[in-house]
Amino acid sequence: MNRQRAWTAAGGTALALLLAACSGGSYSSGAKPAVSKVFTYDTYTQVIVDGWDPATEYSNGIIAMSNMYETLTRYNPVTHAVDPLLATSWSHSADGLTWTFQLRHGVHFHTGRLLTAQAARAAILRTKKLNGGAAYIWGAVKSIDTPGQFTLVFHLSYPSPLALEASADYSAYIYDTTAAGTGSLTKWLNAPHDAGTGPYTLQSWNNGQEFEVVLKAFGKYWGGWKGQHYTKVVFRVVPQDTTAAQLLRAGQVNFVEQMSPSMWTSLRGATGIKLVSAASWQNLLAQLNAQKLSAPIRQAISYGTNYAGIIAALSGGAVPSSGIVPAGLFGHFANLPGYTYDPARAARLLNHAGYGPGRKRLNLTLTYTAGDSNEQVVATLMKSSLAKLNIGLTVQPLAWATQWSKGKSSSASARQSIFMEYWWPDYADPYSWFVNLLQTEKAPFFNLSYYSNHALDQQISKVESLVATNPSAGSQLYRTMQVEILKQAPIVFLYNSNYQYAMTKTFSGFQVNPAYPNVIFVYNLKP
Amino acid sequence: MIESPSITPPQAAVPRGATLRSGLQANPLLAVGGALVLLIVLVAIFAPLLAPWAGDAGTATHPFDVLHAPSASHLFGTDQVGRDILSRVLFGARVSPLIAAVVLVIACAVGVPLGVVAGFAGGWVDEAIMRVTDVFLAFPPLLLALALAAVLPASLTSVTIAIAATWWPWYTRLIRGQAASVAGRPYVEACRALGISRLRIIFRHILPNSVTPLLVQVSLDVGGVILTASALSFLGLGAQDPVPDWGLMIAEGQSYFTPDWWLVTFPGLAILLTAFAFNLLGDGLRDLLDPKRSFLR
Amino acid sequence: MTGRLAISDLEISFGSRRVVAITDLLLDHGEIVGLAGESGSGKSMTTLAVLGLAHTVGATVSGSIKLDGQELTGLAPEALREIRGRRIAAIFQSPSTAFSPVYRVGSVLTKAVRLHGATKSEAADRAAEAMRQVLLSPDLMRRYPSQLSGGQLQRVAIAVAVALRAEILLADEPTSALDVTVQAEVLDLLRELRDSSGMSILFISHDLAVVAELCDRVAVMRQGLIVEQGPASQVLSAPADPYTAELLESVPKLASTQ
Amino acid sequence: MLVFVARRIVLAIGVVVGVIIVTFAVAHLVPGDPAATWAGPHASASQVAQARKFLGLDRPVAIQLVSYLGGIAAGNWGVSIHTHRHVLSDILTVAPASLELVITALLIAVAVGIPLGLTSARRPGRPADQFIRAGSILGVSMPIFWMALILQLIFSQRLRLLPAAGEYSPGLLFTHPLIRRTGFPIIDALVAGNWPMVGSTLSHLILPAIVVAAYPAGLIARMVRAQVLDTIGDTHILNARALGFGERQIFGRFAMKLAWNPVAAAVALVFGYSLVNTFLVESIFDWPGLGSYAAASIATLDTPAILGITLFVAVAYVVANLVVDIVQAVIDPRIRLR
Repeated sequence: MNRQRAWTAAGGTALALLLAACSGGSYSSGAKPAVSKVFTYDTYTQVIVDGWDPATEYSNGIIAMSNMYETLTRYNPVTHAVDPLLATSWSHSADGLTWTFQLRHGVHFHTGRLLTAQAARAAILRTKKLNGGAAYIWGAVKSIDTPGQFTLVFHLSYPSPLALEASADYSAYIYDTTAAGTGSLTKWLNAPHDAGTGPYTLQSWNNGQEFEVVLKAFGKYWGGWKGQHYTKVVFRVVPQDTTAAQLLRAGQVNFVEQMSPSMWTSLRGATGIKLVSAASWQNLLAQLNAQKLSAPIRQAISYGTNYAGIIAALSGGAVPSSGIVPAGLFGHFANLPGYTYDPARAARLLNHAGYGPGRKRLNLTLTYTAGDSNEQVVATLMKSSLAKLNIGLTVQPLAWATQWSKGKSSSASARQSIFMEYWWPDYADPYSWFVNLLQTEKAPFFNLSYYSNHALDQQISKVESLVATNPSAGSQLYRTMQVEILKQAPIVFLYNSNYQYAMTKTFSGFQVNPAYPNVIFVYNLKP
Repeated sequence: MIESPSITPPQAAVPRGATLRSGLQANPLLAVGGALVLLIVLVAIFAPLLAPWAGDAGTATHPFDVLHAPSASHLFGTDQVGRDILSRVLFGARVSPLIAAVVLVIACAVGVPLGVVAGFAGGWVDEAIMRVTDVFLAFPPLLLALALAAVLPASLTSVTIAIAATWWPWYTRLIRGQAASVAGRPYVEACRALGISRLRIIFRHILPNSVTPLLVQVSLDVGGVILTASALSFLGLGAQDPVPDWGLMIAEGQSYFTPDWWLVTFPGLAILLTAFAFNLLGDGLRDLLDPKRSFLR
Repeated sequence: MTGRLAISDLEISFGSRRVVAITDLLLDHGEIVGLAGESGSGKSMTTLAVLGLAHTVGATVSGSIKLDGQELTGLAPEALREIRGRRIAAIFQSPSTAFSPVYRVGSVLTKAVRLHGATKSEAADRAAEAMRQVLLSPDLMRRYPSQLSGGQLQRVAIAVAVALRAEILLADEPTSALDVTVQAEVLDLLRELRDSSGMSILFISHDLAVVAELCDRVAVMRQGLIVEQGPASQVLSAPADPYTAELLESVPKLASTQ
Repeated sequence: MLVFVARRIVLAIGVVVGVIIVTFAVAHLVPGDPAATWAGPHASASQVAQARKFLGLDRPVAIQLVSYLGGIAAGNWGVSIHTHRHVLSDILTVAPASLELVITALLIAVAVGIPLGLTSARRPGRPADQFIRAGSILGVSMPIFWMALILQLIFSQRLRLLPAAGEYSPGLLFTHPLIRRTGFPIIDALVAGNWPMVGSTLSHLILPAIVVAAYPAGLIARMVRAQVLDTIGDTHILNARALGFGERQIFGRFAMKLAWNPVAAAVALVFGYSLVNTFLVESIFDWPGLGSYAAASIATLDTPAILGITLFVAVAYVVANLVVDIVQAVIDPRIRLR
């Protein structure tokens, strides 16, 4: 389970979507749409970091790729269920071990090939074999049959919510594995080319340049080009959110996806600009080094953190968390026994351990991802409130790669005491938090609390099967686990992020979908 | 009575060794620079008394008062965690000027002995030292400091080391020139012939002659070091929060500055004023003590 | 007696410090007048005052300097510029620094001629002609100052005055930086110029031997004041002022020339 | 003259070799294991060992240095950890934008600095002189990253007079696309007669160029003033005055002719400084040049890229100094004839 978190880890600054309607654009591929419209997505960092392979992409590439590739199903944030996409219907056996998907007819890959069950099977098997990105979503799949041209049958080794997993934002894309002929598909994809079924196809990629990715409409898209759609999508890299805001005001940028709360607030009332605030499935966590810090000290740190202050300082960018699972997701409970800022109680806990005011000074290090202004604010506030408890917190902003290497260091003494990072799920399910952050790891990977709890491990290993067969029991198990985790305090749940979008009023059809963070399905917008 | 005429051009109306007072009269900018430097030093010393919220220069935060615009209670406004910017700017007078002082002391401690050895020993020793110096001088100062600071862990110590490592060659070159010219003078030759020890010649003759140009150069360099250190902090390679470093304050404030301009404006003014003050002073001292010294070093 | 250049009641000061006070000094047509004195006695300041350039070194001038009866002090800068070079030329002590090191000597020469109203070809002709007059090959005009000897440079300086057809030449220690043989050649050249073109020369020198050899009349300066003036032979053989006598005593060569 | 140029070139090559050695030494100061960084966070021990071998880090330091020198000479400047492309090709892609910015800034600096320096030297000590001197010292005291932010705030955010960022308006990319020939947008647009693009690039260039010009302008004004004052008492200036030349010519021609030389040296110096200053300014103005690349490399700790840029700028600086040495020899016969 590899997860490159460079993207959202640095997600505090600007991520802007630029939408430039423009009549002079040329269009030359398949059926001609009535009007040529350009949609430009403006981001603070490079869109594609790892390459163009839809099987292994595990970074901000999905911003572009989700418009080029499609999945079998797509999560609907309104109904809290999955909708048909490439699959038009599906069903599963009573034991949850056999899943049958009917594929949409008349869908073509950008290579021209027709989407068939065989093609879909080959794509899923390749993704599973490469085992990059979030390929673990196919982890339960034992084998895939194709009894008909458009019928996919999955045989699972344990019950799993496959229709939900098939909507994942990573590693769930269906693509043409024969696109490169006899050559290496990975090489061909990274040239770059694309082999998806989505509404847009790659026009150009200028790595490291401001106008990084340009997509054009795919003429044979199964949804067709009747009605109003953008026909061109441009991904533009603008590192400064002040600049992005300026471009938005000037009407050059039509969508700023993430910026500092004060910047976002300052746009309120600006003519032609619409602000949208929506709960995300992303939360900010401080993983406490359980090998260095005993449970009472971890609890003391949890009591010594000024949650209300953090949320106030981020003025609208953050909402209080309750347990691990953000609101809107299965397994979320609003009334879990959590922590509030209580310095007196924190001091008592520390005193028992020989630290705290008037006792020995406790010196800790905290690492966060450099360049993220929200993390910077939180780190400063934590340092400030912990200082009152005679805890000396050394705050180190590090490039993500450095921060993570330090966390994974084979020498325990080289690791940080507190690791701050964002987490969000790969599909609409809370499992990701538990399995990645809290299950015992021989060598640290994402469990950067280095926390090990045998009973919890056992619960984690059975929770997804339980959810698939007995949802209410599964839900209850999620509650039980969260209560235990809050008691043991290996992680401080700082807040849940709020999306603060700003956009021009020149298009409609925009919908927040927290299952696909920062992705805009441009085809659905009406210019 | 008629005095003897002089057709010395007027720009040299303040000849070398003129009294400080007449120098100040002829060069009001020197007086302004000196006064500003004095002011900055006083602010640095008395920052705890002057700052209305002294704790804000340390770990104190006020999360419910973030990003307040300048007002009577916070003359420069508050930052992203509610700290009083005025207090932090005042305490900042203790950070970069101090870095500059340490950097210049290290640079002199390394550069001056090397320069003396090169100038006094001559021959291949001189050649070797000066070629190494040439290589270091082939980097624009900020560039090498930046490369060094980027590969070292981000801290004030790294910044100090990185800048000092790029600054010493200037002093080696300066002192070498002085030492070589003094070493060639007849009385030094005579001292050598008389068997007077080298160290004694160095301390009695070479170093005293180098004090004035060194002093002028150091005073000219303070502003440059402050700007370099601020630039490195701005790039996140230097001081870390909550150190009230002006460059860091600008870097942090950059995310907020479009609506909340005061986060960036005041720390930047402090850098400008400080660098300006030291440059005025250095420039004036150069005119006064060592008018032939070029700006190009 | 009226002269071409008449200085009277001239006072030159730096602020409140008076450095020169000359009651009267005359330079008649075709005459060579020596202005002698120790260095620092105010001779060079007098030259600058006559050129109207005393202000460039921060000095103020009062009194009267008349050229053919025209008052020069207080004249507008533009009018003065037309007189400078064109009617009153000057050569200075150190020929090696008298020319900008980054210009070819001929370029300064022709530029100066053109400045005073000559066309390009006219200027080139006059410059070459002047070079020949000072016994230099016009080819040398293509050289930079560092490629010419001190004597050659001083001749070029004189050539500038010749080419400009200056009426008055202020020669400020023109031979002091030269060695003896070259010195004699330059003095010959000056004398010849006076004889051929009637140029009046104010010859400034601390060296009474040279003054005696060249000048018709002599004025001796000391601390900004003229202590004695008169025909060269008279002043130098029977000095009235003790300072002149003192100066003469310090010149052993004079005995041999007499 | 030829001997002079040849000697300068040999000296410059020696310095460049030294610069490469210093860069190599800095590369070896990096804490942590570059092989591990290269192999990426998911790498196994054997992958790291493979990366070490691939990067040649398993060989003795002296051998590594020799192969590094050879690699630099052959154009192999290493591969960026961030972009996974050759550092030199990355640098060559972004360098034209920075050169355009720096050269424009230096032209502004010379155009502003020289007249100011001359005006200042005309009446030394007078109010105009003091004012210009204070202004030029203010220029060299400017924290330019701050100046960039403030100018952006005033001229684009508040007054909306100039574009905030970018190299040209993105909309033009579709109506008047820029055909890249030289990599310099203005030149490419001019060559193609693409006037809307020329206007757009120029208006985007103004703010960053002014910011980068602040230091050079201050320095050049001070240089010119000092040099002219140094010359103005010389006999040849007195001589020129005695020949009747006016003050304008005395300063602008005779005195300035001698000041060109140190001004040229100053331009070479500030060329190097300004290239480094783009590291502070370009990311603010979203200018897609060396500085933005450097800032991104620093943010991601992309050591090969950081060292590649360091080397590139240092070599550019050495070359600029070499060019100025030669230009000086052309301007000033004293150097040439030595």
